[in-house]
Amino acid sequence: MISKVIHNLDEALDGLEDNMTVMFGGFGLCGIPENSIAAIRKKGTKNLTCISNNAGIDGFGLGLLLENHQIKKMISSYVGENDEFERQMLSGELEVELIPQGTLAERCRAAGSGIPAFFTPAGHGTEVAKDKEVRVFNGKPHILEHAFNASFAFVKAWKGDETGNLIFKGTARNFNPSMAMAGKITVAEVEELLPAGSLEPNAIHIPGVFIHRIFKGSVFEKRIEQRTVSKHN
Amino acid sequence: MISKVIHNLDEALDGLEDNMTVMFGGFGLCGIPENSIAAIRKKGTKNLTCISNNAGIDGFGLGLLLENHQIKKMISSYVGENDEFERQMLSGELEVELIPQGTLAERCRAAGSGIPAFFTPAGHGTEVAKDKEVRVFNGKPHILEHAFNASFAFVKAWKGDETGNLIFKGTARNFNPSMAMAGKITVAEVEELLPAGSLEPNAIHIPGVFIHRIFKGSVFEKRIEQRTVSKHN
Amino acid sequence: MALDKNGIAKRIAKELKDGWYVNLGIGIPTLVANYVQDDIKVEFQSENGILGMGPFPLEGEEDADLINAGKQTITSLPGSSFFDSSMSFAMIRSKKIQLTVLGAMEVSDQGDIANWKIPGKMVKGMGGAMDLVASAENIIVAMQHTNRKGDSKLLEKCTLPITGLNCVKKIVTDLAVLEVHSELGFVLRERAPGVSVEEIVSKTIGKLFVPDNVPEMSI
Amino acid sequence: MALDKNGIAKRIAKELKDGWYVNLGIGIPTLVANYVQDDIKVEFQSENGILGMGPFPLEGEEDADLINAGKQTITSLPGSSFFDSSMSFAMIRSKKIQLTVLGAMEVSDQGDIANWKIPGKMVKGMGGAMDLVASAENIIVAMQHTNRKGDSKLLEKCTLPITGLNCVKKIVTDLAVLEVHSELGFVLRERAPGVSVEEIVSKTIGKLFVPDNVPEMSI
Repeated sequence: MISKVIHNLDEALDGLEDNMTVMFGGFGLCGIPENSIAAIRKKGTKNLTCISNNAGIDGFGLGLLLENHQIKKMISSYVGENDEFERQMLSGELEVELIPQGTLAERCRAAGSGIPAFFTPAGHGTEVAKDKEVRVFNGKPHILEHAFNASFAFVKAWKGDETGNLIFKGTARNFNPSMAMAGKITVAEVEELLPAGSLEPNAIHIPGVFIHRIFKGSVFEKRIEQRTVSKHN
Repeated sequence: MISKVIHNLDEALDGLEDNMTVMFGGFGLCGIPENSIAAIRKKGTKNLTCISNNAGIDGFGLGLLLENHQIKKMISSYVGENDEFERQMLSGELEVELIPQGTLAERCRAAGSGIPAFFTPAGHGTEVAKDKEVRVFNGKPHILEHAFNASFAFVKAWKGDETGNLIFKGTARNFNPSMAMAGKITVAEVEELLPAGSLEPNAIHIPGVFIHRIFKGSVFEKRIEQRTVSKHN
Repeated sequence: MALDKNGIAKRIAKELKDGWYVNLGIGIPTLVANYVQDDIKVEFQSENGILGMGPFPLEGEEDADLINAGKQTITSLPGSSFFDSSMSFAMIRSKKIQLTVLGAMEVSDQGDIANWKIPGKMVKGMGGAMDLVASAENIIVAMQHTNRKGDSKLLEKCTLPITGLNCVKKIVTDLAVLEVHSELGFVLRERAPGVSVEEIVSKTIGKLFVPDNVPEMSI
Repeated sequence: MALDKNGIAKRIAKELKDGWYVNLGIGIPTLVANYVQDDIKVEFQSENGILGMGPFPLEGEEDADLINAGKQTITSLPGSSFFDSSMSFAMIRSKKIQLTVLGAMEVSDQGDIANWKIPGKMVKGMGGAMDLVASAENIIVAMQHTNRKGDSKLLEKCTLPITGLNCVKKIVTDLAVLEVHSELGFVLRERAPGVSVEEIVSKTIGKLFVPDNVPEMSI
């Protein structure tokens, strides 16, 4: 019988082609699909349009794809902390579309929910609203935003089971659930991959129906971007 | 300091007035806020517009408010199994608005998400689409649906904590989370009410920010509508 | 001989493919779960909030917090998950459910379906049917070929209020298996054992295309 | 004497009310969490997906899976919850967060705010700021009264690209506390200790209303 569990990364990327639009879960470096990113770098797929809240840092996260010139366009809410990104953007090599973070999340959730478009107040009166339909609800202007359309979504979860059910940990959840719902093909990498029936059905964040391929990541480096600590007394 | 935990049902219903629009979680008799319904019956609030997937049965669930003539209008997706309901509807005492179940859920979720309107394919070409805006996305017609506007939402959860965090059990979850997000005032009744910090933060279905009042229900009768069983071998 | 309800369910079960997620409506569709072939695995979704629905519980093990969309007590299988209504219809509208099986009062030769309301009778509501038919890419209707008065339920145009337009792909009745094609209308694919093409033709009002060869169903 | 960053944060902390949910932006706003009064309880939300955010972890206890919207390692307090980004902005847009504190490059006397983009400089993006200012009913801006060149940041009209229109309710700067009124523009409510009304007037370009009595802040 068909299994969603894959055992090598070639299988995970099967069908991924140049010029595709691809989603990546994560916020900063937290909860990013490290293993899938490494595999895409190795595969060398080019001209990708990447939907991801951030663009990684030099040498890690999506920074790895940027420095390998695999990304044509970034669709993000915030893209600091990356010299190579800045260089490519200023030189015109890299196209960048900036989107309010909540709108970014909701456009993913909409894609995974069969909602083609929705109204949100975010961005009204700003350049984000340019050429968008404006409509007033309850006396307040809103703009019409559309669901994304992504061929692949790569997400990272804490625990997963063979049927694709996912559980996330802490703030590493972030964009992963909405993007998991949104991908035409969704590939989940997990820290722990368990047999069906191992996860408490009430505790599952994303039901397996949304997940097409799942694998246990071999490495989770989990770099910390801003290590802030309190002093011991 | 302010506490969300309330100790008597009068407090739970404080501010509930005649003619208000009120949401009730539950699917059939599964996961309904039994204790709040009993309290509203006792309080006698009249002319309520009730948003609830179903309308209870004779003598239980919203049937208790129907037989006491407290409901002016039902907004539901399915309303069978209730003689008193049928009598009131056919006699014109009770107004009924039927809405596709997914649209009902999404209009609750939209209300709790600050999304005033969205497009859905459900109901296109049917009487549900009457007087609604139609727009084609990806070659397929969709209709524009609006967020609900409810003064109160009454929901039932399995476990809750003092800060209002909620966890639901099995299919008793149903409409409760979306409605919990949607109420201007949301009242949650729970089977177990625990101190803050007792619930696993990753396992919480609805964060306490959406919950205004919470109490431990004194009785959970949990009637079964259709008892279906398999035979022992 | 015309199929009984279980026969219809058995025939539909043959449409299931390994790895599919399936939503079964109330009535005959529910019976389909009893006839899943051994060599495939399908997961049943119930739109009130479960994936991985199992059979009815053993007597005494009923859980009021665990029901299906027909409000029947059920069980959950290993690998199941629970979720809320908005998530449930999110997966339905975003076409993650590979097959939807539901009953109908009428189907048109354009694939329109009417199954929620009879004017003059107490209206109970559409439940999740309108969401399902509006989004599902693969809808099989399970129904009797004719109504109690003997009138065809396969029409040129539905006379009852519509549940959804141009959505039904296949119909399995007590008499036949038919596909819906945009040009040809109903296409007769299989006959119930012992049922003649003539009987099916005589009981079908909508545009019907009869291929040269219409085999008997194997069930 | 003009307030330092901690002084601004302390003054803003006095605005917090018992039971509020509060979102703090990056920079000065983050410092507000250090000055919550003992007799109230507020819960801090970070839009990347936590309610009940606590202080930075002790050295050696950092968790890469637990950060705030500034990507700093944090802790969670009893009663906290984690959720995904769509849920996080659901609560923001549906006005469940009673107070939003954020920095700004410019504020207009109509309550417009610009804080995300300087033409000609590398644009990093608006993050969650546009969603926050579009929905929050109670926005306090924490900023210096003037920029590094000494020019006022309180203007008639923002010159930089807008983050949101008509949304700022209150501004706490190193020099003053001001409210934004639709008719009167900036209304001077409090002066920093030792700062004169004249100095504030001279450093404010937008329409400024000065009531008869402008007390010194008590911090």
